[in-house]
Amino acid sequence: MDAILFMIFAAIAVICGINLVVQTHPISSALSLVGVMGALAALYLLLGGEFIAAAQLVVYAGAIMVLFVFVIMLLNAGAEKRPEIKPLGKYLGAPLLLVFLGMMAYWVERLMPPSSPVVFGAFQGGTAAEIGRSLFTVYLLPFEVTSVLILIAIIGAIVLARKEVD
Amino acid sequence: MPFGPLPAAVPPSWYLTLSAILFALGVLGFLLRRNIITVFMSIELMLNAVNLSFVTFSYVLKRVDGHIFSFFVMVVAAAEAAVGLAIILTVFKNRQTLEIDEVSTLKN
Amino acid sequence: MQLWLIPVLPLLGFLLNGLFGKRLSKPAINAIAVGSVVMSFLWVVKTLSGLGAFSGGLEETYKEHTYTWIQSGTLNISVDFAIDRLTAVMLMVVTGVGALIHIYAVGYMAHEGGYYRFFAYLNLFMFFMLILVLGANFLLLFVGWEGVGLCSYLLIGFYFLEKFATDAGNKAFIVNRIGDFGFALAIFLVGNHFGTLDFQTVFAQIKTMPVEASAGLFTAISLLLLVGATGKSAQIPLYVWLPDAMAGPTPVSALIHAATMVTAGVYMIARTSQIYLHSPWALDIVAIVGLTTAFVAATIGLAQNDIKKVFAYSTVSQLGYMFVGLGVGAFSAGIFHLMTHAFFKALLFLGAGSVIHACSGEQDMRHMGGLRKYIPITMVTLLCGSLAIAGFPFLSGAASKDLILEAAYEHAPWMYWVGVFTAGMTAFYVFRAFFLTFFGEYKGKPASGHGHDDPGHGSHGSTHESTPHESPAVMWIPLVILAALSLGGGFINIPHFLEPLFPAQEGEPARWLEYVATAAGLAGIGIAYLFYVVSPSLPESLASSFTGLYNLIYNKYFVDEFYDATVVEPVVDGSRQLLWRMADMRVIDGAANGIGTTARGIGGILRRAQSGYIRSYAAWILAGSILAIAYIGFMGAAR
Amino acid sequence: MNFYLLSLIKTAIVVGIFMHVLAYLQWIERKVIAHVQLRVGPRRVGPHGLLQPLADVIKLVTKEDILPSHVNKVFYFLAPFIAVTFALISISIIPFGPEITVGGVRTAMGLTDLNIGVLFILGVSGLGVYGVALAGWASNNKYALMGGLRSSAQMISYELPMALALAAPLLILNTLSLRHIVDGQQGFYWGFIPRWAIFQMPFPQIFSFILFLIAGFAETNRVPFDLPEAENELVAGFHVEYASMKFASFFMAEYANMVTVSCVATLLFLGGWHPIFPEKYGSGLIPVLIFGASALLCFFHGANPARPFDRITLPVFGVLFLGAAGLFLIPMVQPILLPLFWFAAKVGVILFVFIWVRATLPRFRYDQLMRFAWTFMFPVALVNLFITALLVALFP
Repeated sequence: MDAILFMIFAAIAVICGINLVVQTHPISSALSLVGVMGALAALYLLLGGEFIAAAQLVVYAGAIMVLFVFVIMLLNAGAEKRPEIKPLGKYLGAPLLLVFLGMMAYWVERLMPPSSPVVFGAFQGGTAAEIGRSLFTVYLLPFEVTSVLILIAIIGAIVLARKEVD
Repeated sequence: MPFGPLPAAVPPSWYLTLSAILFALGVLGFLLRRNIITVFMSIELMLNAVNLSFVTFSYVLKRVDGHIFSFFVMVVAAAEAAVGLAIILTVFKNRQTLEIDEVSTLKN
Repeated sequence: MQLWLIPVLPLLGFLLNGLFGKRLSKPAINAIAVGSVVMSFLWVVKTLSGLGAFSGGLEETYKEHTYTWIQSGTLNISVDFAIDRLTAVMLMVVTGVGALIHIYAVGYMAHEGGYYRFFAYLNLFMFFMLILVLGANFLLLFVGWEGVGLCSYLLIGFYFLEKFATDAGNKAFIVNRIGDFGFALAIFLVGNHFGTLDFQTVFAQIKTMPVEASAGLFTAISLLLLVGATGKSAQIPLYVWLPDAMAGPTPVSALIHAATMVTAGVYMIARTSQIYLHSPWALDIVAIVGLTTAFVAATIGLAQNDIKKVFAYSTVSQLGYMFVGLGVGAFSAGIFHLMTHAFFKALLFLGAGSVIHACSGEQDMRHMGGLRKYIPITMVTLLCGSLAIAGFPFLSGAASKDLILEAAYEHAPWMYWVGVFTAGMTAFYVFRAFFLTFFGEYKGKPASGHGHDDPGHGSHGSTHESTPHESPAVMWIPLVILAALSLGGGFINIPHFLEPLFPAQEGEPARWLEYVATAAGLAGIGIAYLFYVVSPSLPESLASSFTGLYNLIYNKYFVDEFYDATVVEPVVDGSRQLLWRMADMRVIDGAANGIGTTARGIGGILRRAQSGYIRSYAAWILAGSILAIAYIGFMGAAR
Repeated sequence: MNFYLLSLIKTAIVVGIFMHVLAYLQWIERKVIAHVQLRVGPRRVGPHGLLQPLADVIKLVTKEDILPSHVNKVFYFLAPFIAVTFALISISIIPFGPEITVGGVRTAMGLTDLNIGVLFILGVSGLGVYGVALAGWASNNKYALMGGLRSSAQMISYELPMALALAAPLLILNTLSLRHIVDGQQGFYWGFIPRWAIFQMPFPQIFSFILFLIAGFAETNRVPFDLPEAENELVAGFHVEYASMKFASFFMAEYANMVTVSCVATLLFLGGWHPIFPEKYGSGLIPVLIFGASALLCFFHGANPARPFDRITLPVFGVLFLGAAGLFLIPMVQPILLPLFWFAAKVGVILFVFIWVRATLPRFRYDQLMRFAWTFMFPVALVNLFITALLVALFP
């Protein structure tokens, strides 16, 4: 069952990812990215990260991507013309990328310590309680710092995007 | 990866491989696309891929830290999206284009 | 006990005033500056009473570790503050007199520009001075030492628009550098031989060391320390900066160049007395230097016309006395004199400031006179100060000075006689100043010379009527307090207080020594009265009959000119010709330009990689990361 | 019993009921608004227009499905499905009652229960915006685009106060699972004040309840926040280009969202299926009384009818109501029915508020909408959350 679920969502993720790259219209890419995120949320659930899954939905799919879609619609950005790829990229890029992937897969397989296969519910540490506990004890300082970061981002966004009065 | 009859449950390394694939796709998008927004989304894709590997590792190590990290990644991504989109808006306001190559004032 | 609080309070004052002083109102600045110093004074009192210093306690050194500063190898220097009885005396003097002078300055500087700057510097000075006094190791002492030097430089050059002020500042700074150089060398020697800079450990080791074996080392250290001391405490040959330092505002002269900073050298020698005691003849040199300085400075003081200059030279000469005290082994007497001198010399300077204030910036005594009817309070207080310094019986000056002279007699009679003669001269020139200022009739040119000597008063002189006027209460109240101290300060039995550190002299000295010294002082006063009140024509005739001698003294033995010719000129030329033309322009600039051109060349090649396309950059990053991952992977696969 | 089979059965029941509720919710809305405006409302189709929803459905299905030529096909088709899907998903984790035993099978009322139920609901409702936004964008029509833009901005803006308002009671009940949340609101203070979140110490969550309701209005694009479909500015807003079943599915989504919001409000603030006062004071008889009273009312109006056929229909309703009342008297079904009744009652009240507000209030202007969200809702929610956290920390 776990394997099947993994396969399904992995397939969704990969397909949506490819779609993101090949689609010419930004909004299609955005939607496919949302698909990727949804699939990843499901995978997080499989991995026992229920809080992260929910956060993925709320933060990424629910807020960030909506923002993207909003901006795309606001700018009413049309489809881009197909990029003319430089010969270097054309003849070197894709093979390089494949080599890269191959190496990654190989070494991941090779170097991963032999560990038990992923079974749903085998890891219960990802509950909201656990996350909250370590977020407010061990990682308190980073947490506060990120809050400051968010504040800065808000101010920066406002300053950048506001219309000049004059 | 060993092919053949599908096992009942997949090893964590498959998740890592998946995240590698997604990351590569993100890189591809970043390299190939010319629309700033799409490029930006490719970056988000890469971030997501990294998150996946974080969560996987925290599954393998049976520790919650990976989740924390990906949580932070999300937060940073949110901030980044806010600022980045604001920047994109301003760029568009000033240049009426989203073509990333036409915004290459750095050149020369 | 929170010793660290004592120096930190003025530091806070400095930070507040220095950072926000521009935006603060004058009352706020006063509150911060004075308040911080007063608070630290109160804290000192509380700490000392807590340590039982007033009730015969504090036999042992009380030490407090704040934090470890330098930790390298075996060398371990930490910021420790220590209080023993010596430090207690210094603390009381520094914070007490400092607080009084701060209060005084509020009135004195009321019309100055850069008000907040002045008080910020003053507070900073207090901070460093307290560090100097409290520091429990050589390095901390040195930090304070340099800090007070810096502040003195800043404050001498306070009227930085005036060339002579900045020159005086530079002079003080450079001359002090020489002394600090010696001090630094001494510290290196100590650290090298004892492996630590902490006073207690060093002295403990010294007690166990064989004297004759390591006499050379001790002599070297103590002489180098002496060099530092002469620099800071304006002893021959490095005293030249102090008279010029009078270019600073008068409270500064009182606080830094009379009461506290210049006594740092004395304090330092007393602090390191162990080293001196273990060196066969270093102390004699200290005594001789002190005696010479006392004598020479006194003679110069005879002929000065600028009231502040007079007191400056008297400061030098009194410091000389302290050195004599130290040199003849009567450390407690030296410290005692340090304290009393702090009182009456601060009083004298503040009084002089009040006089200058009254005369709207006039500093030349020849343009004063007859002020006693205008500024009675100042006159009375100044009289107390003058009597004290002149060694009038039972006053503070007499008590400490007699102790020093007696010890000098024990050591070598001729020193005693020179000292007595100097005492006479001291009495003479101090009262010369006094009579010139307050007796006779007012010779001030109305509304003239406003602040041309003390430029800071240019602004405020014009705001006043040209007839002398008494200073505000905020100025004369500190005067009164200081006057009381200089009258009664002699009855504070410092030598007894310091006995745990410096055992008392054995044997009761002969009484007649005191009488002779006192007589000398009274004689000086008498002569001054004769010269400047009874028959004011006498000095001119005397000066004309001894023209050569008079000019020699009047021009301060041409020491400045001598130094210019021997030291300054060669250095300047050398640096101009050799360092600037050769080293700097040829070697250094050439190297710099060469590097620049090479860098530009390489950059010209590399910039082709900068296509300006984010994408290409990303491609490079990708390639690099792929290589990195491949490398890591192979490494990992290899294991 | 087999897990999958059980789940299938439950899903069938829930979805069936839910769909009918949605269909009839519209009828109720029309009726209520009609009466508010002193009209009669639909009454042609069936007695009192009870068959009106059926007629509507038939009409919508059989209408011609217009496909404008200039739209972006994919998203034009996708949008309604996204909207309705995400609207319906969240019902899957809403518990309607306690665990019950039916025919020896012990199971919980409600499809499932997540440990992160509240977060799940937030996430799903956040995804719901895509339907509207995409519809607006894909229609390639300036009114629709404006509607889409507005709705996406509005939903993002109002999700913050919503989440903050939800966080406050969670602090008190400290769990994210809806079922546990309801369990945490069991019991009574001094025997008669229910320990619902809006009453619960240390800080009654009345403010966050109100905030949540307001934000819910905005999230569901209901009056006074129905900017995306503001008829008199944007014709019909984001669904101006939609016809027949696609159009209907947007409405379904809207009503489903309404029901979801009402359910969540009930579960988080109104103590879910817990009665309003204890059993021992006879709260079990409330439904009987209500149904009985309405039955008597029907009989009375049947006796002296306003319209000729009321003489037949109203008594029939009366009989039905009596039957319902009697049903609540049977002890063995009470444990099943009473919680359902209370839950339904509370949800119904909130839904009625929705309709009532729609019939009463005018529409915000867009800038007012945004300013309200950011300068009123957000700070108030923050302060409320802060106070709650403080009190919870002080009196654990």
